[in-house]
Amino acid sequence: MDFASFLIQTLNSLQYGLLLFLVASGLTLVFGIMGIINLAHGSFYMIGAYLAFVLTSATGSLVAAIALGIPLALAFGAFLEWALFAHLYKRDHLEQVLLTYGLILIFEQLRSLLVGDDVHGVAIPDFLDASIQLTEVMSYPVYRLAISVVCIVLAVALYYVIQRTRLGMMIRAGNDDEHGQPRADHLLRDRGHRRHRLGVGRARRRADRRLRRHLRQGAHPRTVRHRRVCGDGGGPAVAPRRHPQERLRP
Amino acid sequence: MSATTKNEVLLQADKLTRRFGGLVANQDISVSLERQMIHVLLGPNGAGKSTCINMLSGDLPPSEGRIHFMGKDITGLSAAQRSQVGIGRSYQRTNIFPQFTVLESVRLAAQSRRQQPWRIFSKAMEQRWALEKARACIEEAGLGKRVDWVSGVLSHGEQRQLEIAMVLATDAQVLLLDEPLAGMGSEESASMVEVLKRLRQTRGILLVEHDMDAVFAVADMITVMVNGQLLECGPPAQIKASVAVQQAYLGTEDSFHV
Amino acid sequence: MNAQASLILKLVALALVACVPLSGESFYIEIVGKILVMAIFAMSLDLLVGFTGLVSFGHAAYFGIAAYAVALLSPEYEAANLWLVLPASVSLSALAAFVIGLFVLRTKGIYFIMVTLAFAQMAYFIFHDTPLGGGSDGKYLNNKPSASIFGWEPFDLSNEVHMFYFILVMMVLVYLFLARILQSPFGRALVGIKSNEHRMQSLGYFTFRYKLGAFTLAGALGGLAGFLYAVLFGFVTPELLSWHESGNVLLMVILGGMGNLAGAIAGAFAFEAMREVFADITKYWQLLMGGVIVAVVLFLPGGLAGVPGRIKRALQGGEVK
Amino acid sequence: MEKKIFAARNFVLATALVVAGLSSAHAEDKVKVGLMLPYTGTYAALGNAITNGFKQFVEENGGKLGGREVEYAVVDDESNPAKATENAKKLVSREKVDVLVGTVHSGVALAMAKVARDTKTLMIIPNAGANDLTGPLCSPYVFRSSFSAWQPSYAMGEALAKKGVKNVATVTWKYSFGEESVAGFKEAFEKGGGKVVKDMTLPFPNVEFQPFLTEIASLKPDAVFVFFAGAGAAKFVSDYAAAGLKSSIPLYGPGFLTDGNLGAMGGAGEGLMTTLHYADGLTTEKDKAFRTKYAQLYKIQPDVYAVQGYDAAQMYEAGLKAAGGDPAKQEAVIKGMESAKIDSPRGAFTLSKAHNPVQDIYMREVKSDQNVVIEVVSKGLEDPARGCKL
Repeated sequence: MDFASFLIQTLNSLQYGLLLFLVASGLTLVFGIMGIINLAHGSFYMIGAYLAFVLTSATGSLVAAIALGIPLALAFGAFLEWALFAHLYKRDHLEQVLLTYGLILIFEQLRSLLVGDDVHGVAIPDFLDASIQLTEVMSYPVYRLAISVVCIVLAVALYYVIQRTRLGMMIRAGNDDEHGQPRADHLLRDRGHRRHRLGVGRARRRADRRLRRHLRQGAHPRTVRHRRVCGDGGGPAVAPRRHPQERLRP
Repeated sequence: MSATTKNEVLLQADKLTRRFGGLVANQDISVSLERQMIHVLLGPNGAGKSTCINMLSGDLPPSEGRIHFMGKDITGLSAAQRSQVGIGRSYQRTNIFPQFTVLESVRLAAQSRRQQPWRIFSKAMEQRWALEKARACIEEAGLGKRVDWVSGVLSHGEQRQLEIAMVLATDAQVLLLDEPLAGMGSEESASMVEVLKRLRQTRGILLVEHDMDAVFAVADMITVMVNGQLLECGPPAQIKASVAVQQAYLGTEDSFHV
Repeated sequence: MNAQASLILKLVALALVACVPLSGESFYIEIVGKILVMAIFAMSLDLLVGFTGLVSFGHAAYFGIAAYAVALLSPEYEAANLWLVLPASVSLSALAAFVIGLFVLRTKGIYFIMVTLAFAQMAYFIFHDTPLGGGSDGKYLNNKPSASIFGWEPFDLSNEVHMFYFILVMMVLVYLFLARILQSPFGRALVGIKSNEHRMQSLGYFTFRYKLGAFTLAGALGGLAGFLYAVLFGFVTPELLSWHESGNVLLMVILGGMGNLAGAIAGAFAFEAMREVFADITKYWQLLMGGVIVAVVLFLPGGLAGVPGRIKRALQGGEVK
Repeated sequence: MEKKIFAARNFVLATALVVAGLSSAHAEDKVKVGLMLPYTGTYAALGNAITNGFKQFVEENGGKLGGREVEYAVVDDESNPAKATENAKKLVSREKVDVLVGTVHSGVALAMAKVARDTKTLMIIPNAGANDLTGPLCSPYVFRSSFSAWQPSYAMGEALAKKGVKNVATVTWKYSFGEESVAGFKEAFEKGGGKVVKDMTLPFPNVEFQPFLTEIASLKPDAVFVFFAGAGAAKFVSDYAAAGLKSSIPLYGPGFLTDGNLGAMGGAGEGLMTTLHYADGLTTEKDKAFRTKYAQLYKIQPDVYAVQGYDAAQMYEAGLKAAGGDPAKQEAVIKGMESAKIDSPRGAFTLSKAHNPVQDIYMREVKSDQNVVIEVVSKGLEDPARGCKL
């Protein structure tokens, strides 16, 4: 294993790690901020992939697919939040786990109904379809590097939005109130609901899915494996650390 | 430090300190409790009273300082272990078994003294000693008329009485009561004060309270805490007269009548 | 009257199930036998979820460990002795539950759900990715354990009717055993922990030990179900430990109504019946199954056992509330 | 307390539902075919193709098998081994089928074979390639119309050794079918003087191939042999090309690498050589007729799985004819199938004594969206059926 291969392997792991971070960050928003554990998170990954396939074959270009896909994702996130998750805020985690477990089965079959079970591919846009020659035998696809850059940009953007902007403050406040003082300020709580209804978490995640879609070439129908990545990561990665007094409440 | 120590010192806390990151909730708090004494922790909101009682009951490990119970150092013991040695605890926000009846709640508290979990084929309801203990404690706490009621539907005051009954059922020598009179009507708190006086004959009671009249009517010893620090400790007369207490705690109230 | 009526109903139900083998249809005998095994599995989980408030999302691990134990302990070409291999398999899964319990019981709430899932996935991959137990293809149990005690053969498990009644007797025993335990001081303490664990601690209960006891007992009973499954079908595969099985048994408990042993049995029957009927109706039966799960969680929090209570309250115009 | 009463009542209700909901009539004069295939999950597309192939033959045969109307009983096995025994028993003891046809996933097929042996029901495997099915677990009742994992890979090993390729690296999913394929390849390749430098595996169905591509680049073998199928195969081939390895290190594998997923991998598959018992561009009359009829019936091009479904029906037809059309005479049906010469679109083949097809293996090359046949690399290759006592 010469040094060049070692460097390439590190690049591989970094790139795949960033990809997993993107998936996990979506779940952190849903779980950390909204306090809902969503086992069906992997299904959004699948929906994003199939959305990319359908839109690219419809519009002919990936960039158009992404432009069209993000509003669709926002709408889907908002709809799901209104239809199902709004009822879940008050329920305990067991019921959230079971409801989202049912969702996995539903998304799986809807995909099979709407798009069928065959294997599909989506073409990489031309300006990204090159490879850089690393060693005399091995070259590295530019598309994977593009994805890593997108992941880093989104990570920074996410951090900035959550920590620095008013919207971020609202989201964080929405979070503290639901778990914070029993006498939650009702007004802020309502605005908190509306913020979630915008499905901020889901929309941002859906956009990233479409980019990653080509990295995967084939839209694999069963991609629920990723939810455990965030689960293994323990508590919410981005959401603010809870005040220790919190622990005392019976 | 206090009147002639005729009674046995049950609970002795020395220089208890608790820090949450930068915030110092309690700084060098020393409190002692004797049998047949009602010792009241007085202080404005956020003075660190609850933190102190939590440290004494084992719900919260202290950052520094030692706690002794009947001479033994119990600083390292958990809440459950402290209950086993004889420290009972009631909570500021009612902390009971809403689905259980009053009898079952207090029976479960009584059962904690002889748990015998390995006797999985014996029927809990046939444990004579636990049922008798439970009924006695329910009477003692003044809940005689509510024995078969479901705890969740009791009035706020009655639920506070249920907490007292449960603590009694654990044969606790020391009762740590967090605002037992909070949210009670006048005659309910009057009857609770009577209960506390009755309990004082055989036990030591340390309670956190706001209700001025009740406090001065029943306390043998008062400790005033402000901003996590011990301002003054002494009998009610000394505290009433103390200028420091009036400024720090009672604000600029002109007259202070008993 | 209420207690008596419910007892009569249960006996009627038991009698109805007991007549299934008389139908002579070997398919129904086996399918109802499997549902009885799932009922034991659901009851063992209800001890945790319904009575102690511990939501384990990895209960299939103990089901699978005992199933594999009987497949691995039985010699290749002749029958193992039932009275040796049954206790061995059940104690293996109890041991696994004890060891895993030492770790998972240090967490609470959603982290407990996730960490039990993680441990079950570890067990799943031990059997899926290693040659132990035939890897992902699974392993055969060529002959069913023999019930002979010093030569005397009380019954023969390879005869499907004997097997059916053996499972039925096991289910009744587990039901009575759990009903009895929940009346004992140990059982009352568990119910107290579900209602308010913090209060139990301040009353002097070492709740960790109680939870560990319940977790190990549930693991053992879950293992018993796994053992019976392996003997009934004669084939074990890593999928028995998959998180889908853990999810399904959790649903049976919820469907039946948590904290109600007869509810857990009813949940097992209802769930398996739904799965059979849906699978016959359409290729997209998982869509119906997912829909039912979402509906039960949203509109039926009390489960099937809760339904009559809700109907009664509705009929009485709700003034009881 | 009332909670308990009604929980018990639901218990009764649910049992009745189970008993009532499941019974179904069984007609006497029809031949009953049990189709147990994956209609959901990763292999759903393969399940559909096999069903189409089987039904196409029955239709060409006048809607009859052995002169009798055909009644189907269909079960979705979801490629889930945990439910395989139960699903198989549903077809055998409830529906009382005369023949059990299935399945794709080897784990499920192994459990089905056990049920078929225990209940002495005739079973035809239209795909699952696990060697054990016609090896140690072979049985007079179990037939296979597809292949053993050993066959296509063994042929590729022979071909590469003949071409003088010296050292090869292998990559596959770590489950029985993948390992058996690599073992078959290794046996032939090393017998022919070649050397396998490294065997790499990853858990099924993981598709993160980058680390393995980097290792191949550093090993610099003469060629690479892999087994992947479905979405995994499409991704591997496109990653392999994107990593620039395609031009420097040739890639080989059994036909599953390219069959049915050329579209998904875009141009990356161009020029890939694979071995399989079926190919596009075969010149036989039977294949042309089969393909036009299939495209006409189902509007898509047939693949190897459709052929295997079609041949499963042919085999059963041959068996029934020998038994005068009566499915109950199992000995006669079995004798008929064992001695039959199947005129398959892939080319005529007979069955080995372990009931596995003895068939030609073609070398094929990807040209645009087809695996065009180049030559027959192995004539009449018979699976060694090690451990079968038939």
